Amino acid sequence: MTLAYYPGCSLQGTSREFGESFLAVVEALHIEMTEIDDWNCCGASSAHPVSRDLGVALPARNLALAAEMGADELVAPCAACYSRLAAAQYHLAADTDLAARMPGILGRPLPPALRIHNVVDLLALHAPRIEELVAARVDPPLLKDLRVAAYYGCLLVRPNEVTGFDDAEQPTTMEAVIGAAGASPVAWNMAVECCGGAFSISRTQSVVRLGRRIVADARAHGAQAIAVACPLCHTNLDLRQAAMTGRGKEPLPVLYITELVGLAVGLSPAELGIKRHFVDAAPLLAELAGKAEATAASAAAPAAAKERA
Amino acid sequence: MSDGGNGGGKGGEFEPRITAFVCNWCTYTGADLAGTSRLHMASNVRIIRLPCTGRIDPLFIVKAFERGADGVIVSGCHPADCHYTAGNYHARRRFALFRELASFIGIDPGRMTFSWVSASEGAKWRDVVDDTVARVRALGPFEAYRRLVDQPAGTGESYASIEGLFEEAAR
Amino acid sequence: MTEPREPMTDAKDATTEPQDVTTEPQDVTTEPQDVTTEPQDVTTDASPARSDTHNYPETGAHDEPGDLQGVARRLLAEAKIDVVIGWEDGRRGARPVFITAADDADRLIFDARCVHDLVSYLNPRRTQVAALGRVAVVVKGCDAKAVAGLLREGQVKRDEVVLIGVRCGGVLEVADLPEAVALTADNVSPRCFRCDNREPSLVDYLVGDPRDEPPRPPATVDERVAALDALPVEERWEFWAEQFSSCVRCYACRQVCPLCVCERCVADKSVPQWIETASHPRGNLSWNLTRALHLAGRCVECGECERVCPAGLPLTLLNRKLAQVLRERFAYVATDDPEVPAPVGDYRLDDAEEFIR
Amino acid sequence: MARVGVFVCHCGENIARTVDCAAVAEALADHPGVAHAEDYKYMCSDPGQALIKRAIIDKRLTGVVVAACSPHMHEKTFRRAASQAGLNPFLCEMANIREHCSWIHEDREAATAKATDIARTIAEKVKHNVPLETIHIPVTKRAMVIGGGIAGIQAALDIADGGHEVVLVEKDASIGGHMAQLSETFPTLDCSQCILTPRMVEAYQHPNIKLMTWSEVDSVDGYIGNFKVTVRKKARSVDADVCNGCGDCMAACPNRRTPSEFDAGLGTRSAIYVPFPQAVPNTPVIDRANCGRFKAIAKGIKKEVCGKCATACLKGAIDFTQQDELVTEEVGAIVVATGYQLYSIGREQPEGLKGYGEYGYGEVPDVIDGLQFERLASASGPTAGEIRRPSDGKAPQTIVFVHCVGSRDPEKGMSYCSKICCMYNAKHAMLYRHKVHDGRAVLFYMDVRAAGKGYDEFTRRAVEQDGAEYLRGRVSRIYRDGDVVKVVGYDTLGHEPVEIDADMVVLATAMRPQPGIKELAQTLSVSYDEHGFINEAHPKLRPVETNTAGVFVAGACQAPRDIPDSVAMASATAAKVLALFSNAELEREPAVAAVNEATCIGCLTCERVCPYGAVEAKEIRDRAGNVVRMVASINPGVCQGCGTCQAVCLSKSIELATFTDEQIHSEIEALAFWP
Repeated sequence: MTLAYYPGCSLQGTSREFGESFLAVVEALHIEMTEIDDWNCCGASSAHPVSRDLGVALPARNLALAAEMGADELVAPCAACYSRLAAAQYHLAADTDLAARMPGILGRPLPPALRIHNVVDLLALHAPRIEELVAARVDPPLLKDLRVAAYYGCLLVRPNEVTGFDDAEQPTTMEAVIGAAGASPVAWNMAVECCGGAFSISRTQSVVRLGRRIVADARAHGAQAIAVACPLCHTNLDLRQAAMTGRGKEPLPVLYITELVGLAVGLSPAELGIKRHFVDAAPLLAELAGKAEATAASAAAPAAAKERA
Repeated sequence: MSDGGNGGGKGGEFEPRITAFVCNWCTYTGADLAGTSRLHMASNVRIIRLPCTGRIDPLFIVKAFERGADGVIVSGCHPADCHYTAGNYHARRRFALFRELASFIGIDPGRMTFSWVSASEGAKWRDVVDDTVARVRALGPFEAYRRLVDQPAGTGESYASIEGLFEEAAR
Repeated sequence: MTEPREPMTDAKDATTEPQDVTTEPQDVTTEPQDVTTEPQDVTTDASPARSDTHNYPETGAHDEPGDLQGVARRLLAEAKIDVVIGWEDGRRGARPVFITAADDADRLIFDARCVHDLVSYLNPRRTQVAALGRVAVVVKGCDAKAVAGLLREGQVKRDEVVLIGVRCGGVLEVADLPEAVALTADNVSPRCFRCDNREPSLVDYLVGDPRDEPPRPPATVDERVAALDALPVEERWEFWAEQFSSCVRCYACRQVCPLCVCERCVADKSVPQWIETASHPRGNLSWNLTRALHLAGRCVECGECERVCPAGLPLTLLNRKLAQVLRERFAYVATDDPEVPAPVGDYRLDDAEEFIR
Repeated sequence: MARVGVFVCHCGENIARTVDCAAVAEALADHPGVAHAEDYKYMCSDPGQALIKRAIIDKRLTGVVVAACSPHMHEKTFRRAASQAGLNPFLCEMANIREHCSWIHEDREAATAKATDIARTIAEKVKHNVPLETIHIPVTKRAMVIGGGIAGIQAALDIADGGHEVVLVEKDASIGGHMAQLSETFPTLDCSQCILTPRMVEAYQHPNIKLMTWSEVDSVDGYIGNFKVTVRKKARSVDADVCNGCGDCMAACPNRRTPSEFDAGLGTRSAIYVPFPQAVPNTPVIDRANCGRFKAIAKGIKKEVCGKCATACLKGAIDFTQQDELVTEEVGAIVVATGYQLYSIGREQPEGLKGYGEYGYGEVPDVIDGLQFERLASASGPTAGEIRRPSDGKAPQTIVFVHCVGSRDPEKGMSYCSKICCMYNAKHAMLYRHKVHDGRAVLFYMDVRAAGKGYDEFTRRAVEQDGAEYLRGRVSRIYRDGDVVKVVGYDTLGHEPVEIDADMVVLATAMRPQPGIKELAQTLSVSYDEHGFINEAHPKLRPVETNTAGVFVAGACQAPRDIPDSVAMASATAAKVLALFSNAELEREPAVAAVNEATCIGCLTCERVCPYGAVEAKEIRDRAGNVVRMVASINPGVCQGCGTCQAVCLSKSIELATFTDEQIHSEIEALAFWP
């Protein structure tokens, strides 16, 4: 099993912290992977509405490159990249004409089917390792009692026949990862509702309206943070949250799932790029750290007393 | 017995001889329908009626080849249509095994047609017959089997050296 | 993957060794004949703590100290069984032996020369074996699969036979060697490559030390099958026609096969005669094809048919071909778990049928 | 030596046009074992048949081949003729030279050669035919109906009225089934219990009906006309012969909080209970899982706990020591009418189903299913017929009804249409609007399927008179938002997403067969589809028969059915049963398999492949009575003659009469092209 890594553009641009935290977590979990050499744009959002062939060819080239370097699995942390790569593979399998055209377009043979992972299912596969690392920590468990709303958005689970990931209406994988990280996922209603996606700039008001419902529902169900696995979801919920939240209400930090896992296994907020968020997560982290220390102290006190006696 | 076969056709063209093992409820009735509908087809096929494909023993097929058939058709009810509920499911497994083993020992799978033809598929039966006849015609008479059958007993003197073949494969 | 087995069993054996005789269920019920001749035995033996339902230890492997002879000796001495069928050192190499006295248990051996599948002695048609009384048989992993096959088909009852399993590291191609030699790529039986049952689980006792995996033969059985598959169909025919033409219809393959248990073989049925009995290529082809088909889903690939064939026919290739089809199409692999249903006589609604139009 | 007669039919010009019939007869005359061969214009005509009869007698024929049309056309005709001439009918076979030859070929030479081959093949087969006797099976003129819902009651009443005894087996404590739970029925809005309970009482009092409630079928042996059904009478803990149904025990029971199955969990009942006031029989049962006495026993407490019901019962009918009892009933026919259950769509699902967690069913109390709404609307229900929502008892001002929840959804639910939901949703909307006049009833639908007498008018009435708001589209999410239940969906006619703040949501969940249906089907050897519905023998022409002779099917265990359908099917099964019982004995073709016990080794592969359970193990004993070996044994009454057992028998120890190995072998040999 060889795992290829497709970073995509967002992880090096607007969502640097997603890329940083992903790489940090991958290293902490000892996941072996190799970045695809000479990878290109996945075509997300722009290519496939323009030309079907282009929309498939762009991701297909990346798949072919991955296969050529001997990979049989691939991870694309960005949800849009993941969606495009999975869609290309799906269309190539379903449409023989397209599959016949593609080698000519790519100038290379069609790649064999790869197992394509998104970041959530990759982490879920390594959940036992996450649990191990959390359990092995000597310092107090930071995320204990942290209530997190797992927000999937649309691209990870839809269309389900393309991604084949979890259930389109009631997914549970991210909850499992949050659980492995020692935090508590909350039961809420908006896990797969639309965040407004790429309308962030062209129809900001729509995005604010949609996001407001998501944030409000998370808050109503007791969440202290929202976990995401998509750069666009993050941008919408993080960058626009000030407009979504009424006065006097504390904003809800929006954290990448990789950041949560990173915190859980003992990486520092700096290593995970958490400072880059618009909604400052520092107060929440400070609160958690305080609680954890208090718990540790109260647990240690009787033990120490016993020792003295 | 019949002169309708092997090389005996008009103009000396090879006429394949094909034995068909069909179930009573679907394919036999489908072939009846082909007749009622006057669907013309090649005359090379002789049908042996059985209650169900589940009744078909691979030995029937081997025997048919051994006795000079150039091709064999095996046909019954579609899955879930079996008059006896499940005979065709059992037959399907048996046929899969037989077909692959027969091919492994050198019986061209092109000489064997397996099909599901329902009582309403007269036209499909016609196609199965015509396609099989055309395919077997292209493969030619099953001379290899004939040579084997005609070979005098006890001539197998060479304990064939197969190691060469395998050593090649191992490399 | 070659993962060395943990030597944990040894350590455990060392501690349990002194008491294991007492920890074994002590069902020393006497044979039925004894009951009639010596009625007092019954009363002395019938202690209430004892299970009277069957005479043998519970199934499931009790890990025994690596001592085949010791287990056999004890079973015989305690009259739990009447005969142990195993292997011994014969004049010309390893050979099957029937041990009926505890003192003779020392004759038992197990090494790479012990190729014979002794399960064929459990064939209920072998009445002379049954006449010896209660039987224990020494089984390798492949042999244990044969027992599972007989259990599935109701030919053997599990509580009527004791199985002594041996940890196996592969066997030689031949038994006729004065002493065991180390397995090498050139002398190992190719069928042992990637064996999935080197420590049988369907046994009452598991003896012997863990063994290394057998070496890879120069051409594995799968590679041999693939080599034939790669030939054009006409050449496959020529190959097999030539092979079958040398078959003398001695039926040694049938005699030695642990699963060939029919009262009357189809090849011996004369009305109608599906398979010609003369050793003519015509009947030879039907016979060899039918033999393989009748073993589909039953064959355990013990390789005995090919070993005993005086004409040297590569019979295991036919069996392996079918084993491949069974695995690929029906996800069936021969096993020593008798609860796994036989693939022939079974079906799934979604069995592949790409070859059917 | 065989003396076969071959009779070649011209079928007017139908055969003779392309086949030289005289040449065929001539060729066959020279065939070994053929004593007579002739051709004639119409063999099936009276003179033609006379020809055959005369030849049978004059030439002392041992077998007859009629080369003519398909055996499916005239086999019976010619076998009857042979029989009239004193020849065993099973020594007569047909060679199909019309459908399989003359009608499909044009070349006269080739067609004649082929017809000759066909006739020869059958002649060779006939040489190996043996005289067979038609199998006669006695008929036990007594029926069993499994399931005491409306279908089962109707079937039982119709058979009983026909003069035959019926055993009616019901797993619950009372007959009545789901129909007893319904408030009013579409399309007439008549009260369900008012029309059902008289039928229940009639069944109870019918002299020909033996009612076995609180009972389940345990095992079935035998075959058409001769079934032996073992029924498990579950321990009722109440002596039904002594109990007078006064109900004092229920009043005395301290446990009042057990959810009532009859009220679909919306009401409660005591641990000793009758499911509903009009139960038939009106004899309570003790629900041992919820009874303090039995819970204590299960915990191993020796002391006799509670027992208040026993104290209250002046008749002394309570019997805590009752055990399950197995009763064997001999019947000649079985009607399966086990009905349906509603798909419980909550998050937790067995059997690999996905469920619809996003609809909040089971989590949001005011999201209920159709049967629960029936109970809310029913005068005998927990709210006495007032529509009040479960969470707080408030009268809902807006109810959203969702069609097709789990139906017509191959992705997540069932692929089929549950058939009744369009109608009952319309009915629910009406009932609600009749009771809450200013209430809003919104129905999310895919399309309205109202095919049936008065059905479309009924749904129109819901819209036009009762103001039901039909909204075409699907619902994506239902969740609790404070005091309201949010319903998020899409209006596919208005092309916009919609959100409705409802007070209550009613889900029309899919109809599924009862749990345990597959096990019952296997017990009865009848087939079922991927959803577990019992398969009918033919979807059009044999809709109430199953593939096992003597077992019939009625109602919603075959497919989603409404009440009129179920009742019609039930009466149809009764007609089938009564037709069966009108025979003194049954006749069967002797195409059955038999085992050669001398060569059988008892591997019982045949048993595993037999679709009818006709094969069983048989012990062979020596003179001292010891079992020496096992062999397979085939029950000729059950065997249907598929021959699958014969093909899997490695030692060829099974022969199927009419298609023996020898017959097939001789047919293949007859086609031998090589000497």
